[in-house]
Amino acid sequence: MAKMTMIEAIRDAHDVAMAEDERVIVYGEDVGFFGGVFRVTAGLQEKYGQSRCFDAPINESGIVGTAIGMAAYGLKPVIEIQFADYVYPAFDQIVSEAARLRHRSNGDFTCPLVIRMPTGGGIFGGQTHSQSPEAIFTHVSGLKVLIPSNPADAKGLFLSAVADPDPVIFLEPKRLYNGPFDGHHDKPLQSWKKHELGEVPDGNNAIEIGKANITREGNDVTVLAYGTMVYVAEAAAEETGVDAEVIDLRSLLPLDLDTIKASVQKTGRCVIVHEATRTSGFGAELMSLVQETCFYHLEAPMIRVTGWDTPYPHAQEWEYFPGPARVGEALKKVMED
Amino acid sequence: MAKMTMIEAIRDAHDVAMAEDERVIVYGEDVGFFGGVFRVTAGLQEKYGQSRCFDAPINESGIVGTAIGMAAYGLKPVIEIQFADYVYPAFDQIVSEAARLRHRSNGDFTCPLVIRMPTGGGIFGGQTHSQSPEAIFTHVSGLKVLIPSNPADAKGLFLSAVADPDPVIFLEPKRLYNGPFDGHHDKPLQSWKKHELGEVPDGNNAIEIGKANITREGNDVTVLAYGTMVYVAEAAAEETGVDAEVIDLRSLLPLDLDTIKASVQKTGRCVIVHEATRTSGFGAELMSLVQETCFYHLEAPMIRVTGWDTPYPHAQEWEYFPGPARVGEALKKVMED
Amino acid sequence: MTDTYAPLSLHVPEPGCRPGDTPDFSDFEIPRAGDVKRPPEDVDPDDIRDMAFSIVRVLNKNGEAVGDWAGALTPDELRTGLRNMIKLRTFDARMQTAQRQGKTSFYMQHLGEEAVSCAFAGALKPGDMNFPTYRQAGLLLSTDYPMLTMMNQIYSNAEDPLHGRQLPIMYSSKENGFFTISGNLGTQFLQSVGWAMASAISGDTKVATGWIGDGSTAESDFHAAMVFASTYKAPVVLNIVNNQWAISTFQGIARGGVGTFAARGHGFGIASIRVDGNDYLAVHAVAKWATERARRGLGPTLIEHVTYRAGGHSTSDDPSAYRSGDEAAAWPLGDPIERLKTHLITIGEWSEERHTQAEAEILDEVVSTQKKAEAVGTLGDGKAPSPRDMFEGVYETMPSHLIRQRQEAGY
Amino acid sequence: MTDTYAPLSLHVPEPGCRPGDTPDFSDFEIPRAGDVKRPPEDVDPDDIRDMAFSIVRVLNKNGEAVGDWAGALTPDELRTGLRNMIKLRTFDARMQTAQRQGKTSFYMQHLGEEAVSCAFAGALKPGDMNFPTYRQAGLLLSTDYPMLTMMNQIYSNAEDPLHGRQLPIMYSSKENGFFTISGNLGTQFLQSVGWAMASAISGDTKVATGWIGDGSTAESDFHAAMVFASTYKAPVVLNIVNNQWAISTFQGIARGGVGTFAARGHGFGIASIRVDGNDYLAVHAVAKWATERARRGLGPTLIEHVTYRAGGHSTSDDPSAYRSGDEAAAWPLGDPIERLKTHLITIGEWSEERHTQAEAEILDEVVSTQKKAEAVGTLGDGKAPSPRDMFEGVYETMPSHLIRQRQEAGY
Ligand SMILES: Cc1ncc(C[n+]2csc(CCOP(=O)(O)OP(=O)(O)O)c2C)c(N)n1
Ligand SMILES: Cc1ncc(C[n+]2csc(CCOP(=O)(O)OP(=O)(O)O)c2C)c(N)n1
Ligand SMILES: [Mg+2]
Ligand SMILES: [Mg+2]
Repeated sequence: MAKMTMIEAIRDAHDVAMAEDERVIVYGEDVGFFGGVFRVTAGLQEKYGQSRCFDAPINESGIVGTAIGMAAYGLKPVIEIQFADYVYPAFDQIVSEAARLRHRSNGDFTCPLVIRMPTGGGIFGGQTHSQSPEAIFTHVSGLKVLIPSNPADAKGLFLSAVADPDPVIFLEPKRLYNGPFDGHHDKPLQSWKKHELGEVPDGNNAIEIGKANITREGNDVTVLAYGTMVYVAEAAAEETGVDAEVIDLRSLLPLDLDTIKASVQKTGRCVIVHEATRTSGFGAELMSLVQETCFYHLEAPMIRVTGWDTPYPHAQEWEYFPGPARVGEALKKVMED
Repeated sequence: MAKMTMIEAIRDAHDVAMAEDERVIVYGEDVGFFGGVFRVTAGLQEKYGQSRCFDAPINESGIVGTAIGMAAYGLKPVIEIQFADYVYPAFDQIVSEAARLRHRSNGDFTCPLVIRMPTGGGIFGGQTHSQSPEAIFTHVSGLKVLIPSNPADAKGLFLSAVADPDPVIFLEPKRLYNGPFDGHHDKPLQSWKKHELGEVPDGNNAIEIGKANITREGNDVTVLAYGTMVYVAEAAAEETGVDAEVIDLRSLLPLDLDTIKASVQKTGRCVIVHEATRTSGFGAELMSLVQETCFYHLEAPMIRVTGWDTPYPHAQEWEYFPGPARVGEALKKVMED
Repeated sequence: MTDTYAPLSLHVPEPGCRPGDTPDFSDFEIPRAGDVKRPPEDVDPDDIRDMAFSIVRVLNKNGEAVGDWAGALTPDELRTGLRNMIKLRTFDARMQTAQRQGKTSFYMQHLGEEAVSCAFAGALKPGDMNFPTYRQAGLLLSTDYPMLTMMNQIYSNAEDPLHGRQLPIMYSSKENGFFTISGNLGTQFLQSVGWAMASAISGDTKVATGWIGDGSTAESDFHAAMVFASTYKAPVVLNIVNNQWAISTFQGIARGGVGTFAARGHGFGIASIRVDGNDYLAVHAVAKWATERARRGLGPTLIEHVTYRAGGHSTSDDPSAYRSGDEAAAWPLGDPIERLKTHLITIGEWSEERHTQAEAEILDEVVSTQKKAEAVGTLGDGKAPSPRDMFEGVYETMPSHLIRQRQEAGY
Repeated sequence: MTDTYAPLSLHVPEPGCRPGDTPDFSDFEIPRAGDVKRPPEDVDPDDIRDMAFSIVRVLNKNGEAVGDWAGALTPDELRTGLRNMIKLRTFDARMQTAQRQGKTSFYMQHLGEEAVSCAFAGALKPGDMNFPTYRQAGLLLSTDYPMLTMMNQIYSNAEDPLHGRQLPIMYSSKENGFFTISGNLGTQFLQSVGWAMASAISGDTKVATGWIGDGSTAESDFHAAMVFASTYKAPVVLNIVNNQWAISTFQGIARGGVGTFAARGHGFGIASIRVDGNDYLAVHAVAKWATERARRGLGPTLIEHVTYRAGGHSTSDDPSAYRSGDEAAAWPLGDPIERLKTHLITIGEWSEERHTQAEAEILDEVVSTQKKAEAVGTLGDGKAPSPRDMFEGVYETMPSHLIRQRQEAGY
């Protein structure tokens, strides 16, 4: 066990994966010599050489497209999209190619590929460094979509993603890269360096894909959250005193519906939280699954607390970001309904 | 009034729009001399000249990106993506640019742009000529998303899309291009030519964006559908004898929530139908909105009838496509629950 | 300079000839066979920029092989090439008809372009990987891959190796170096570069080939492929098949200005060559040169195969609506099968009789294989792959939500 | 040819110099000022292919303007240019510091590249439209656009014309021909072509300029822009600002092989030119030439501005982690402000004293403007635009779901 930031944990996970399997190849914009704009891959080029960790030209489709070719060859590419906001140019390669290679060739060619990207807001990054595009990936059959909320999960899920035989979208909540892990993210100009770190197991602590984690037990309402919002939900529960059960989904696709069902059937109430815009966000799928499977247990309408249906703003960041106050109101409301 | 196929109706709508406003510019792959692979734009180049209707290079991002520039200049481009399955290379220009231009420049630059694309399955087009990507566009703030189900609506909605000051995704259900309009689409190799046509008003019959259409009144269950699925839903209602109210949404974003609410509050039951894959499909948003706004009126769990979470298959087309049999079962089930 | 300017207007390129016009290829500069010299494989790409503006040709008007790109193939190899091209053309004709008869949904043929994929196939080694478009089936048919399996795929029948999931002709065979075809243009051109990078990363000696049509060079992944191939000197041969037409649009819509497709390589320092795509010997020689460069770590090559799509784009279109029906006959580079046949006869290694006999044998083989395939099933005759197959293979292990959906579907 | 091959390996380009190394630009070929001739605007792009491999330069080592690209600007115009560049540099320095002081979230400066946008601005006419990246503020600052408004935008304060929606420096001014900046690389390079096509479609005489960085030429929209610009001969000037670095990656990662960025135009038949980006006179002359070509319907021009990013990529990075701190000083094309100053002094139109005075005046102006802006507010000081502004302007008319959300948010 070591104390680490999420960045350090993901870096450590790369190190473990690259040491274990020489087919693991890491690249992306600024990923090689410099070690990535968030320094996730720092030191890897030096340790594993230029042909296993290198800089890529600024072409996201090119990064994903070449990685698909590498995966088809038999390597295990792990690539970084510098910000999730920049994944759209690669969308065709992900949706039309990576996700369907196995199916359309009946397993003749496969695509074991990890596409990492910093996601979410809270760093005053404006509309091009803050988005949460997870929902659109969950609409694409053939992908898996993971999003850790703490350093240990980040490492463990990353290792499972690398071991997975299919393409995995690995979303890294950048607001958590260096903490805080306390749900009070709205201190924009405060240094990231001063927060408590997470305990991370040594070696290969692979965490099974598709298992949610109940981070706070409770009886009155189930809160479904992931990434940064897990801490917001916990803070809201503390502050309102509502006896909320907080589920950190960790894996959006495949989804741990059993854990969700069991919890909602126990509590009878459900609040869903995410940073992404509301309409057709992943909250819609969650709410639908809960209504389909827990209809007779529900005692009040479920509530979504989300980013608004606007581009991610710059100055109004904390009005956009679903903070503890907004989640707290939803908790109170769902209890009153 | 004239009898038309949907193709003819959209062509007629182009003609009306181009005659009325010389800022309307039409282009896309094979759209000019040839008149489009579905012949929607046939005759327009001859009538309006090469600088108002022309062929584009095969680069979807290029088509959308240049159209954004034209719209910013002050023209009203109407562009065709040959199949909705090919829109992904243009996704960045649509999401990051067209959708946000007005907001990020505070109205200094705007983007009145219509992006047309044939959508949906039922023509044995396999995984690259059959997809229904509407959900991902509804997740993008700043876009409008329309999908007509009959020739008159196609014309009327198209004209409103062209008049709209913001970017509109205009989805054309290709299975309806030439009919049939009877919900029995599973006769793959039958000629398209033999089906009844639709009545289409002459001139400018613009239909307001954001208004749903109740195509079948009923008291027992509300069916939310759009495009090809409207006919499937009607056929299923006829065949099962369930007294279903079928709502043709026509506009997914903005959505006519009032009509939906009124209907579900009347029937207490709801079935949602679409061709797209289920997870994070637009059905999830619809189901969520209904549960948020009609919770206390619901008498049974809502049901989604959708394409499966697989790539769109070739040989198994009719097992994938949500036909009247599957929708009928859902109607019966929701009545029993 | 003046301060008053005339109003601008949009320039929209037009092909030389539309339906009703008389085809005129007199602007099309064709060097004589043998004129373009063969540089050593380790040539500096900068020193052969002129090759992107000329055309490598081996077979002259009289059917002789001339110049220093000639001489690489034995008569036996040439006869095999000829047979492969005839086979491809025969196969195409039968399958095109089968589609018209409603036995499948869709077909795309190679008419006039058979040399490109058939001649290239001979330059590859086992383990190399092609990333073809839908119009390079010669890369597969020239190997030992069973024609019957190709037909089963086209019919989406119970023995279709892809279980009915893919459109007809979207074959896949890892073993035969044929990457699963995508319906999305350009995507695989780029993937070929990644595969080649992987070969280099792994210290392998295999090479990849990427394929793209003239119209599809406009796609962005063409550019991405050039950027990555040049940056990492990937062992890849990037092939543009310039058959003059996309669907209804001629190559000028994709090409613009006065450049050539091959010249796209110059901004990247990539060795770039144009070749007579209807000249089996020239295509083979250039393919050999380029694969050799790749395999020796000398970097990527961009090849523009100059050819002509003599048939429709696919079974879904009728070319007479957008181009002159006489254009194919007027195409100055002739027919690849005729040209190789003439060459073999000229060098005394073939005859009209042997040719007629070969055609008959091949037709027999294709027809009898077709019968076998149709006995297994054709699209829509009920003997299709199971709907269950649609749910399989989305992931290696089926996740629970898909199992639930499969059960809901009743399979 | 041999049948045994050595294992392949991946080639990863490396810059000449990393932290700790001594910069060495001796490989960088720089023609003498005046050497590259000025062709007429209606030259056939094919006839000037060599210009993509050379560099247009006007100012020589002694500060004299030489060759046939010289002579376009009056001393007054040159002094205005000098003042604009000083203003931009001063503005940058103050805003960079303001960001360090926590008054805003982010900043990007132009250090070393001021000539590119400032000199280009002078070649444009009212109504022309620039599609800049984040590093061409000289196109705006050289117009009558108020510096105060730019600062208000940077501070996202209550008078920010963009209402706090955009990151700092993502200005927009239709009136001043400055298209709303995007954080997504390359997208706008392409949009400029569409704007230019619209001008041509409308029979207008306005031209567009597109801008992209060396690193961003790798993006696919670069290619799309070239394809559309060449196909329709759009009245656009496409500018690549090659400042040698992307973020931590040098231009070799984007460029590959031995090509130049300008040579990317050759495959499209686009007129392509390289220019000394630190030479105000050369940039202006080439800009004039290219905009004139566009305005006269002679088609697009691709310009590679060869310059050097002397500062960090943005306030988010520290260049000493990936390149030598001495590189900027070793950069052989010098500093644009110094060079123009020397030229003006050489021709007797400027002096050290006037320069010092100008610097002081400009600093005063910038500082007093900054005070005004800060009086309105800085980021996070509470005097921000209303949260209501976040909901406005997503559409022209707010749809009901957004009204509901705005109400839910309490604004
Ligand atoms: C991304 C994408 N856009 C559009 C299409 C539709 N389409 C299929 S083939 C084709 C023309 C391709 O022409 P070319 O590249 O010259 O290849 P050829 O058919 O001549 O071999 C088009 C536009 C597609 N398949 N994928
Ligand atoms: C689509 C996209 N990918 C990545 C980025 C992140 N990014 C911002 S600037 C930059 C480097 C750009 O370098 P260059 O084009 O040379 O421009 P310069 O900063 O040197 O002016 C990168 C990678 C982005 N903004 N957009
Ligand atoms: Mg073609
Ligand atoms: Mg740069």
